[in-house]
Amino acid sequence: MSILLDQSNRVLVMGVTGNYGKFFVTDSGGYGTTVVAGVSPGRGGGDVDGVPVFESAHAACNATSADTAMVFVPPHLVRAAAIEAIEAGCKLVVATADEMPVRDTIEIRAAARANGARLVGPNSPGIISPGKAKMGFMPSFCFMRGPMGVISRSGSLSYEGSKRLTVAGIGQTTVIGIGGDPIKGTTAAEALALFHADPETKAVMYLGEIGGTEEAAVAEYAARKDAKPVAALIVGKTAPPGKKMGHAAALVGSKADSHAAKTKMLAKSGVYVCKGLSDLVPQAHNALAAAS
Amino acid sequence: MSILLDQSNRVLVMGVTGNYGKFFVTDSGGYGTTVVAGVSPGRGGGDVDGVPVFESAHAACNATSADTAMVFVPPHLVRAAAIEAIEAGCKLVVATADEMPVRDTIEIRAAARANGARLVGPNSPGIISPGKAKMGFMPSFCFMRGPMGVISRSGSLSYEGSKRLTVAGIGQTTVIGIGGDPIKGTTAAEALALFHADPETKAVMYLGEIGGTEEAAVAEYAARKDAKPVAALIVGKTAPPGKKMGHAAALVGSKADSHAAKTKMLAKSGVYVCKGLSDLVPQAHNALAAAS
Amino acid sequence: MMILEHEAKALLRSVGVAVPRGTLIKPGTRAPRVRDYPVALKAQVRSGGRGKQGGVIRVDNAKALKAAAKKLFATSFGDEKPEVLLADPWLPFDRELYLSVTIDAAAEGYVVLYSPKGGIDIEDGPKPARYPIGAPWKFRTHELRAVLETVEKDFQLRERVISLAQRLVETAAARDCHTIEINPLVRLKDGELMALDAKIVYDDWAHYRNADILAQRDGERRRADKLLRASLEMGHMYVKLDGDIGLISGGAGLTMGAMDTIHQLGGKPACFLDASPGPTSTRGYKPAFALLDGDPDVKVILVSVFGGGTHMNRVANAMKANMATRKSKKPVVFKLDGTYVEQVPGIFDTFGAKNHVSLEAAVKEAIKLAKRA
Amino acid sequence: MMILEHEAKALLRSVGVAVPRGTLIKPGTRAPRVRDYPVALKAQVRSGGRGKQGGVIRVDNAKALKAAAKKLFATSFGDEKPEVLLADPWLPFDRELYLSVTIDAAAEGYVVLYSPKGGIDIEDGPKPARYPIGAPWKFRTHELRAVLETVEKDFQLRERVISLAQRLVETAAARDCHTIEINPLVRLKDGELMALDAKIVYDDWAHYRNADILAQRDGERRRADKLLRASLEMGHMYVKLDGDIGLISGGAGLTMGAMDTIHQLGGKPACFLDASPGPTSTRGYKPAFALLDGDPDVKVILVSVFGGGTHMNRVANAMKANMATRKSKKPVVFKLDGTYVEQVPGIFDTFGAKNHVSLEAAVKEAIKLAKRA
Repeated sequence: MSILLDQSNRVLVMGVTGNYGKFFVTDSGGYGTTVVAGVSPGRGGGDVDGVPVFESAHAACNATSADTAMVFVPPHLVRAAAIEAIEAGCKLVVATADEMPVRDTIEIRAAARANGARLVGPNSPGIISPGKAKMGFMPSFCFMRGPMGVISRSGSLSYEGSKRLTVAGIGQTTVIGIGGDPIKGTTAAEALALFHADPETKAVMYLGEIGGTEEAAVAEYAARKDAKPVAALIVGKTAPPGKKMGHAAALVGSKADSHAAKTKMLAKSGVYVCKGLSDLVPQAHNALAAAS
Repeated sequence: MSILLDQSNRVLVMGVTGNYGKFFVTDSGGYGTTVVAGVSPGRGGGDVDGVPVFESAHAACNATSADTAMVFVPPHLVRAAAIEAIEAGCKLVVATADEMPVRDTIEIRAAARANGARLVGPNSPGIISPGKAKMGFMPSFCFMRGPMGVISRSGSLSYEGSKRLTVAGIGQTTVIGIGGDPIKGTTAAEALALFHADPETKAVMYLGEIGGTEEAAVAEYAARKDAKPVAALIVGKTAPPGKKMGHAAALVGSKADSHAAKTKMLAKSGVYVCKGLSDLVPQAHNALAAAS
Repeated sequence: MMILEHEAKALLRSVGVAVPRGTLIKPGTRAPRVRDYPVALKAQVRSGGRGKQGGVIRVDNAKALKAAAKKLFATSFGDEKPEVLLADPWLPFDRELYLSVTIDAAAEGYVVLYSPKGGIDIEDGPKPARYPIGAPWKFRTHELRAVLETVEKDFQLRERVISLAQRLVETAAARDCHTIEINPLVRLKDGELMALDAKIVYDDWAHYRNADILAQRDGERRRADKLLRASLEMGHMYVKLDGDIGLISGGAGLTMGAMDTIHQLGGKPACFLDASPGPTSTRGYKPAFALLDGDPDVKVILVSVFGGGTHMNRVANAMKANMATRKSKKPVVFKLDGTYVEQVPGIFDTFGAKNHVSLEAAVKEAIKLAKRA
Repeated sequence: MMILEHEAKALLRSVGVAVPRGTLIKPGTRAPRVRDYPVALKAQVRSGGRGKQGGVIRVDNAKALKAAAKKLFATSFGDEKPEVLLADPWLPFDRELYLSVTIDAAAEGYVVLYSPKGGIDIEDGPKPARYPIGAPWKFRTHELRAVLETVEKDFQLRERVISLAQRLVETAAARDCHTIEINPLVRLKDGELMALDAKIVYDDWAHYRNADILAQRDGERRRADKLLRASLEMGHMYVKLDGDIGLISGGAGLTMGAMDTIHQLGGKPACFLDASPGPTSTRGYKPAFALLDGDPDVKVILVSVFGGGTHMNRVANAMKANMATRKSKKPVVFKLDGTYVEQVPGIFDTFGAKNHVSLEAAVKEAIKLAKRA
């Protein structure tokens, strides 16, 4: 099994006629993702690589029973497209866009909550269940099917981390990019709960950063008696305090946000903390060993 | 019968320890209104004229089964108090305050809709079911029980109009002040629907003004085949266009807002239109005569 | 309250809406900083219908600008002379649209209005398309898109209008505006939308959470003369009319009812004056008397109050105190009714005043006195 | 981005929050318009901990003001010298509180934080009370009241705090602020609350709907030197560090991962430079190279990119074009991986570059080259 995504998701692409939308249809379709529809207001009636284009998410969902949406529109339009997909009935919406105002994400989350839907992202690589389906632009060769759930706050780091696991023979149930923004459609805590419930996931690799409070949730989960083993890499050891490191959430504001505080807290909760990228595979092995 | 209010409403007074709140407890309690509780944060535990004071609407409703709220707090706090009462379970909330930002009223209406509650007001005299109960400061001697429903956009005009009816021997089922603001908790259309459903109400007197779109709803109702007879007085014949006459909604913006357009539209729909205050009683008689 | 076009445009610019880069011209400015001609020279007034009254002049050079400015500063629009002019660049566009956000009782909140043909004749054209929203956070681009689908065929333009409408709704809510109207909204040659004109009506009562509104209210008072200012500062609402019976009343509805009754019985009201928002004390009514006593057009004062929460014993005592210190000899007619009205005759007796029982009787008396004056 | 205290106070004043009537003092001002002493003279800087670093001086007369201003203008706070000072009246107050609104993942949106004891030691005290709101329209005064019931015993003060908190939440949403922090919020002798200090962090990405944010971003770029400005205008994110290995990377996480790897293997990163927001073209990377080539502290450049939507053939071609026109002789080490990485070696061969397969190998090479330089 996997979490959130497999071949059974019927995917609708919001903004399907843009460059990203078109590439996604071809790339993820080739990977196995079931892409059933696209939306592009004013351009309904056509198709993109065989996928029919509709005027609205409502029309698309009615015609194709789409239940999952991938959003590829400019940052200032993501809120509109995501909420449209949610209110048309999509239960999972993935938004990879960065440069989104955080208030927009808050509004999407509120709409998702009101409609029993889930947002993944924004400012995230998306989500991939290796060998089944992907929602995003991850380089497919970095991933393979296996027992480890991966949660990442950063896109490129999730590629780097997953490739290291794959090369070492450790496959993944699902790799979920929760994104680098301070408000997330799906938090680390929520992703952990999903992996916890997934029987195929034996252990979890968490790729985190300085700043924010996600890591506290990881420690909290790891401290549970019934927790699956968790390994974690926290980047930003060499980042100076008080400076924003790209991600809006990657800023050491208070002492609890620092690399030292986070790794200490995680280790204390029984997390296999990686000393750096080079230590990722050994700690993943440790976590998996603890699972058996 | 009557609409919305009688002795069975269990009334909670928000802001009960202020001057208005205290006067209301005594005055309306003396009239017959069932006042069961008051709220004044920081002053819970005491009482006002025998009515217990609570820290919150939630506590008050739990303890007294209050289902109706009268709001007497300064204009900038009305939104908070009204929404608190609605979310504590009150199904009818009356707010008489003027000087309220219209966005606040919009938010109260949204909360009322989400909770199946009704707001009356703001900027309204409130509501009185003569001989039963009153929510507001209406001078009781102006009203008496009888067959006419009264809807008014203005407070003092509702007193003047009702007193004329009472002196002429025409009693009222309920007199509802819908208020002079552009966004109303209860619109004329909604008040008409309530009177339409009330078997004791034989005819309706509508006291309107220039500006706004309420009168269109009155005409629409009157044009129905099953409508009860409606009489109406529209004030503001001598008001110049483009000037706000006190009420934020009393401004002739487009041609449809003018006195001439409104009276013409009402007369065309079969409304007994009063030529002025002096013509109020004759038209009320006409409406009642048509009802039998 | 309505703000001036250039103020409305500044607000729109602050929320990322494209507006022309105009130049403000004050009276007496010798060399306005206008570099590129032609410009649209626009009288900054609050009254509507400015365009049809010649309040916008196309100007092609500095000399013509001077002449046009002189002319506009000398023109009255309604009862208003412009205090400032706006010189906007004259921009070529290929479409004129209408877009506004306002509040609407039936919508239970905000509503978006759009017409694919904007301009000064908007009132005479077909009704704009209407998207009712309610609470501002209920705005949905896909709902507006569905409303506009048959109204605006150009889908690229439509998408721009939808984004702009969302911005306007958020701005109306955030800045407590009753109305934000852009007419015309134009499409420039490059496809971008721009607000060539803008009308914003603020919510007066949000002054405590919006310093702009407070400043506008203060400006309104500053522009008023001394007597009116005192009344406005008491919270009174006043509109001057062209008659001779000065009316001090309470409540907008009854005030208009009294005005209409004066008219019907053959008199002419001198004003709308709703004194109910002020304190029902000597202090509260004093500026109202001063204002009407100081107005040479007013021949008689009619006090018509019907109070619920306003107690008539207090009002009667306030009248007594005011009459005692008042210097004007203009006659005053009273019609008080409402809570504790039974105490009024006793109080009135102490200073020889009479309280009329019916509005009609009071109005007839006032008309008689006005004719006699 | 954080704005300066006086800018934050101006924003708060515009939404009706009481702030001191302060005076801005620019360098070289001979006679600041300060009338009443004492005043608190405050360095306007973005770095935290200003109070503990002597950035606020009580001044009792004009002469002392001059001396204190000179001193503050000459002081560095973090890496920042004040460009302007704020002289606020020194106000007597009887309580110091802490109130902020910020965004919080667990709250799914906004959260209100309150502490009955504010001031510069807030971080060391007990954690503030926390009211999670989520979407701004879900704020409820009665919910905040319940949170504060046991925290703030003075109920009159509590009610004022609740009203203020609501204003701050509405403002944070309306103006796209990540954080509005008032510390200290003080109670004056008359019971009124006033923001003696204020910190506002804007949401950078809302620049298209908030002209203030756009202006702040432009100011940030204006303050940067020419080389950095070009990189910022490309959308790059840059933080200078004290090492010698210049890092051009993509994605915040991997950039930090590379920085940490450099450190772990014995080197020192010269910067955080995330070039992923810019275009993956020659144009996109050019300013990044120019910036690091122009920095004398940088001895070697490490390009580490792992792309998904960013295609490696395009990046490799961009590197080729940049290397061809580049004048600097600083060595460059490459580690590209991701979509279409299989095309990289072919492209790199054409200009004699090598693509490292592992980050560790690339970092070791960079450290070696840095030591040699």
